[in-house]
Amino acid sequence: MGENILVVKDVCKYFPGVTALDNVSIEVPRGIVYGIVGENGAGKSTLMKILSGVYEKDGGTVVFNGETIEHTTPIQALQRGLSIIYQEFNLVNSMTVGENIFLGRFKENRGMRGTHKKARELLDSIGSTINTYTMVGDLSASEMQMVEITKALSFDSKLIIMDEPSSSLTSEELKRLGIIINQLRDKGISIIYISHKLDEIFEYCDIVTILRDGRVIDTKPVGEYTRNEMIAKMVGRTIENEFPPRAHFVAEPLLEVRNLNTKKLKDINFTLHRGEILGLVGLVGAGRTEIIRALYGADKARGHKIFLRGKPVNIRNPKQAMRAGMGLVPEDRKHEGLILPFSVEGNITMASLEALTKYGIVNRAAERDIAKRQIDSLSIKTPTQTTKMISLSGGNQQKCIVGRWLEIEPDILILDEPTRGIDVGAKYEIYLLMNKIVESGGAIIMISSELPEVLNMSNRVLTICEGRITGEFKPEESSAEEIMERAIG
Amino acid sequence: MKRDISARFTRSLRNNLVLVGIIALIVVTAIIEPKFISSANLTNVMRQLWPLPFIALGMTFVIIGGFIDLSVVGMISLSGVVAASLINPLGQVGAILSGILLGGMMGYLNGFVLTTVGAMIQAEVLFITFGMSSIYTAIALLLTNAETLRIARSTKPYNIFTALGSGTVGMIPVVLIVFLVILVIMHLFYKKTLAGRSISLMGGNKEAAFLTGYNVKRSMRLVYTISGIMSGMGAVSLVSRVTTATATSGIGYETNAILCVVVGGTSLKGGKGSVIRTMLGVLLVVLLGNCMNLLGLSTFMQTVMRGAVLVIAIWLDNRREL
Amino acid sequence: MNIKIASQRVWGTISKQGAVLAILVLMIMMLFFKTNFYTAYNWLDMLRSAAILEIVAFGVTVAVICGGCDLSVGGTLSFGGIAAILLINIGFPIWLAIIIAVLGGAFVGFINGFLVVHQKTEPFIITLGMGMLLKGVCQVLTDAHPLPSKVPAFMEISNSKFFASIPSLVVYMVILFAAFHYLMRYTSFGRNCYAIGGNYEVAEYSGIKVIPTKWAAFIISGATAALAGVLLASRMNTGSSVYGDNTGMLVNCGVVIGGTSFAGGVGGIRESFIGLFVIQILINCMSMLGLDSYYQKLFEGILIVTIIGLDCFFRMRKRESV
Amino acid sequence: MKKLMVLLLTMVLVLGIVACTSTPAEAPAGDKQAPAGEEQGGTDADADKPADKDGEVKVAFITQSLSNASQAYAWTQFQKYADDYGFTVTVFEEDYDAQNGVAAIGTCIAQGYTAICINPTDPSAMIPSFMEAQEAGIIVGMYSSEVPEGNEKYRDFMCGTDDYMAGEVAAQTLMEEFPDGVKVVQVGGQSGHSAQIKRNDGFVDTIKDTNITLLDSKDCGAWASEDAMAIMEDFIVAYGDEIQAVYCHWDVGATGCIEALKNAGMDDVYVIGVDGCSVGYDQVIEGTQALSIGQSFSQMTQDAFDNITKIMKGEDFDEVVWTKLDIVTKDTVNDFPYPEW
Repeated sequence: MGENILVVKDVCKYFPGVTALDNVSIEVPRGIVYGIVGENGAGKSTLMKILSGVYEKDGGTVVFNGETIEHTTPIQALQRGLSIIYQEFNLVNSMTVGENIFLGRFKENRGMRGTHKKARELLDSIGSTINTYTMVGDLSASEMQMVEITKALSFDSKLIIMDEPSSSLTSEELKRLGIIINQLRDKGISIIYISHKLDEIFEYCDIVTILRDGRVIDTKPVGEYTRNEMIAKMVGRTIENEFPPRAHFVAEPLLEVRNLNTKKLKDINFTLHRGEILGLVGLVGAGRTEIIRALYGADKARGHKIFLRGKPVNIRNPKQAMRAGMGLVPEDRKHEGLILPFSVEGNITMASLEALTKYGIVNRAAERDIAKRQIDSLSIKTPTQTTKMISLSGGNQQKCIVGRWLEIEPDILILDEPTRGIDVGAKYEIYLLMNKIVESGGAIIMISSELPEVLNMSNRVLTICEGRITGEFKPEESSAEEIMERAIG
Repeated sequence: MKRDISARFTRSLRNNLVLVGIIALIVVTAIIEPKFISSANLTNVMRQLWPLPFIALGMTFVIIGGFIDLSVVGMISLSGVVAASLINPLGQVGAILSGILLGGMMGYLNGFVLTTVGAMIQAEVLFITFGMSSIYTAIALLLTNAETLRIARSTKPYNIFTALGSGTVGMIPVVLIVFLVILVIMHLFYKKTLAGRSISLMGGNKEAAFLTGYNVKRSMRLVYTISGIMSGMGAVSLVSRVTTATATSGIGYETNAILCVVVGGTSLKGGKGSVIRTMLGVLLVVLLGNCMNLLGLSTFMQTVMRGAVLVIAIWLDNRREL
Repeated sequence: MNIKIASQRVWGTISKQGAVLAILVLMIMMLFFKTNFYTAYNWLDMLRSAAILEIVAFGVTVAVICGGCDLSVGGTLSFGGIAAILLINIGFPIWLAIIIAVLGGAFVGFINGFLVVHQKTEPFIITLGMGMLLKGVCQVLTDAHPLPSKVPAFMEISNSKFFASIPSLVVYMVILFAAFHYLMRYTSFGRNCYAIGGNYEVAEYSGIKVIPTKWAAFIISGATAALAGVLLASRMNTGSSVYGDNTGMLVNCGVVIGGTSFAGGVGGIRESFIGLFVIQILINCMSMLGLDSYYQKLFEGILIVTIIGLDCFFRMRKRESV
Repeated sequence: MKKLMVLLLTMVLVLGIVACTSTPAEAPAGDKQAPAGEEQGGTDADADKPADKDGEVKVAFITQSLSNASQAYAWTQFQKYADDYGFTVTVFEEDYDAQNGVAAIGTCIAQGYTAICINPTDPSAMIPSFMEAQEAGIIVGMYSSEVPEGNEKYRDFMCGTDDYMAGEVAAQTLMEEFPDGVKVVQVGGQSGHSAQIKRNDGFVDTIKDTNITLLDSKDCGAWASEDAMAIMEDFIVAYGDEIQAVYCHWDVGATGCIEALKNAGMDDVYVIGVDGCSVGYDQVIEGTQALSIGQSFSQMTQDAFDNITKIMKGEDFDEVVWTKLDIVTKDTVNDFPYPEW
């Protein structure tokens, strides 16, 4: 037992309708870099949140440094020596580096001067030259990461978990991170390294676990894996009847986007055909949502041209986009899609009120029919039409939003993470819906972090990496690994 | 089955707490002070009610839209002063209309400033409308040099003006009839028209409304224009009742209006709310004031009571689940 | 702290803050007018009349940095003064009366804290309501009459002069400025406040006792406002419910003008001092030039709308720049 | 970018201030003291007029608020008589908040004023500032208001009508009018204001153990006729026809009472108001108001200026000057000049 810093046995975690973790067991020895690989939604961050005390586990045991831990709060985990570096750093931008490192523990260092002195020592110990008095807000991404690592060291952590550490680093900064990881390993500190980027996994990690759909697929020393084997295990889900047969209604080009450029996006050009499902694949933060928000007029992008059925069309805001026949199911359901205190009916008929108004008066009766029709056709499980949206399940809420757009029969429907946090049953219904839309002559742009979903539903796939389109594939003809390769870049 | 009835009863009770409050208040005060339900006192209450309902009506729309409007103080003063001083040049009907029109223009200016500056959260809106209010009050002070304008001094006839304020048709004050007409119009506007619905959608979730094609900035300007028009009408009704207009006549109406709206049951979070319930709030607040007057409590005790009721109402409103 | 960082930060604050620029320009303007603006007496008098608002601003800044705000300080200010004088007039020793008055202010802060922090209510309107309630309480306590203090020694506190020329109020202000600056910059309580305002979740996860700290911030805000009220009452030798009238709004606006934003975690005592001083220097310039108070109210409104408007405008531009 | 915008803002602000000070002040309430360059009023040539060190006698008139019509009229009198005495006069307003009065005195000291005539919202709050003004050698005169007893040494002189006397006169005329007793209600001015307290005490002390019964008395929140009207309406509800007479502390308030009485259809009520302003005169002429007790502000201003000139010349002067009251009734209304305020 001595040589394992962390033993996780049969840990489970259930969210309404979704099994996030299903009997996960891992053992992390001391002083090694332990890689965890898996797609979005495979359960990686849920596991980390349980270890750090943000979530409660629903079953199984966690033994850290020989001590079984029942339930813990973030600060207790830190004090025990287990610290986490999240993808978007947990730092206070308006405070100095020294203060961030010793946040909440100023008394121990007898005031600010002691704090900054200690911070200086720790920063020197990992060879960083950052001044402890600079504001964290003014630091670069890699400097912020240094601060997070130093913060972990300030708790003399025995285990540091890094969630997607390389997502915002340049290759040169990545090398420096590698050096530091090796230094930590030599000091006997073990590191859990979570990442998509396989070449980092191969370079730094000693043992690697592959997670998929909340289950551990395989745990082996990194040497015994081949790259393709790892990707296959990450991606290769046996596709029983999880997806309906792909729809084949691709017809003439409908929408064309020419040289879309913003701070984040670099000359995006693509066309969308009538009856086609176009999938956008890429890592988190690659710029997929930015593309559709610029297209839809939600963000103020300039200088790009949009052609609808060949004719140039001017889309400056969502209203013009809707006039041009577009609809958007946003990524963040709670903040951008739903009005939780409102009734199911109110949420469904939101987009089609304008069509129902004559001389400025909204036709209430027609509104009720619309809501009823959508609830029946999408089989939304809700006690009455006027129950509040907040009391519905995730799947039903999503169906309401999709129903909101189906009502105005858009030519182009943009779906941003349509099935995130939804149970498998509801997912299947949404897939059927998508096919029905495409069948009746509409077109769909779909963004999803679940590779199998995109590959099985789309007629064509574009891979996006760091704001650029890096590849175009036909899912039938190319393998998941090929596409994944381009998406990772 | 029994548990279900009691659940529905408590829920309906909680929803129209205001109605219960009003009835309880009337019963209790009638017992203690029989003069309370005498016709003289009721007409007195009817008369002292104004211009609060107008301002509360305007404020309801602003709060349903998810914002707040502290500039009513300045708008009431300036519209009232302008209306009173324009009786001579424009005649009384022209004066009344110009007062209301000026209110609307000031409301639109508020909306315009807030949208161009891109004020979204409660803090920004609160302070900018407070700033606009002191600007309008200052202009009113400059125009009248802080003197009291009396309608009686104007040469042109002003009978319609005063009739609007204190005239009565049978037992019912004229201004009440005018107000009820406006109340019905605004209620229908809110419930039935697209513009009305877009205000409540904006209040519910600004980003969702924007993404479903609603022009949030236009709704914001509309809401503040309504508040301006209502302040104009309130100012005219106040001036016609008191036959004088001063540059400080609007003081205190903004907190009272918010009190009526929140006590009525419209949530400060925006989205849900109703104009009718605010009127019940107005009735409760005024009856509370009147009953305390008759019980001999000093006017200052009323301010304490109003402050306490406002704080408790906001606290309960915040705890009420969505 | 090495020189490069220090100079960088000083220049950062100046450039970020319109307030400092506003002061410089006003001072340059006054060069052209033959007024006694640049006399020692005028500057000391300006500092003294700014002292009360500055002390209140110190307390409010603590609450704003924690991500809240406190519009009830106007009511607490007059309440503190009245409470002190009431106690002194019935024979309490002066120091005991002052302590009890400050504890009264702390209790008001405690209630504010309970409503805003523990019950998680939106702080703006509820502290506005609390301010109204306190004004009512003050009016009831003094029956809206000014309450003269019967003990002449009480007047000495604020009207005495140190080293024959520096008014005592200015000295108290400087002492409190130093104390609050130290509290917010060098003590763990202060840094925790910045952390809570900057990023509530991170503060909570790092083991900072979030609820008690933010609650304490409101208690400090209430206590400081009451202390300022006592000093004001001593300066005026009377307590009156009129003194705190639009103090709440003015101080909170001044704090924002200084650069402490409502998002929390930004700004500080220094910034708020400058913010309040802008308002004071504006008032002083205008009264020096013989402008009557209507113009002062007009320019106060314009100042608030433009500076807070600019603040929102730049935040919107940052939000929408793609 | 932000710095540029802020610079722009402050320039606009500065231009705004400069613009309104240099424009020739055409504001109706008479001109304000223009900045130094533009001399105001008569030339300063005649030697005997005592002048301040830079040849200018600056007198400040500090009042509760010019929205109170009597104060606005007093200010016009200050300007009218300023030339005869060679004074330059400025007005400062308190807006019913003593803090502004203190700030005004501070500015006067800073600007080196010769004398201050003050009608404060709250005299006891001014005492510390009076001390400071006297230290700076400024003449402090109370105008139609008095400091609390025992503090007389903090002001040089006091001239004004005795509000207490106004209350007495109101009570006496009631006794003459209704020899066999009358029921009266009192609508007080802004509660806590020195004029309100004295006009109430004068009235109540005089009618004690006489056949005049005071049904009820209530004060207003401010000198606004709207408040007086609301109180009168409550009195009518409470007492109805028992009310035979109304004693209102100021004519503009009497307008509110008359309005309330008219709405209630009670028109034979004996209404008394104080101030003797144009509103009071109109209502006496219309007959809706029986008596208006006038204070003559022009006389009061001349008394004040006389005292200031005597003090500057070092002659002895009487500390307290009572200005006589005008009793304006239906038959004596044309003995008095029609007031301009």
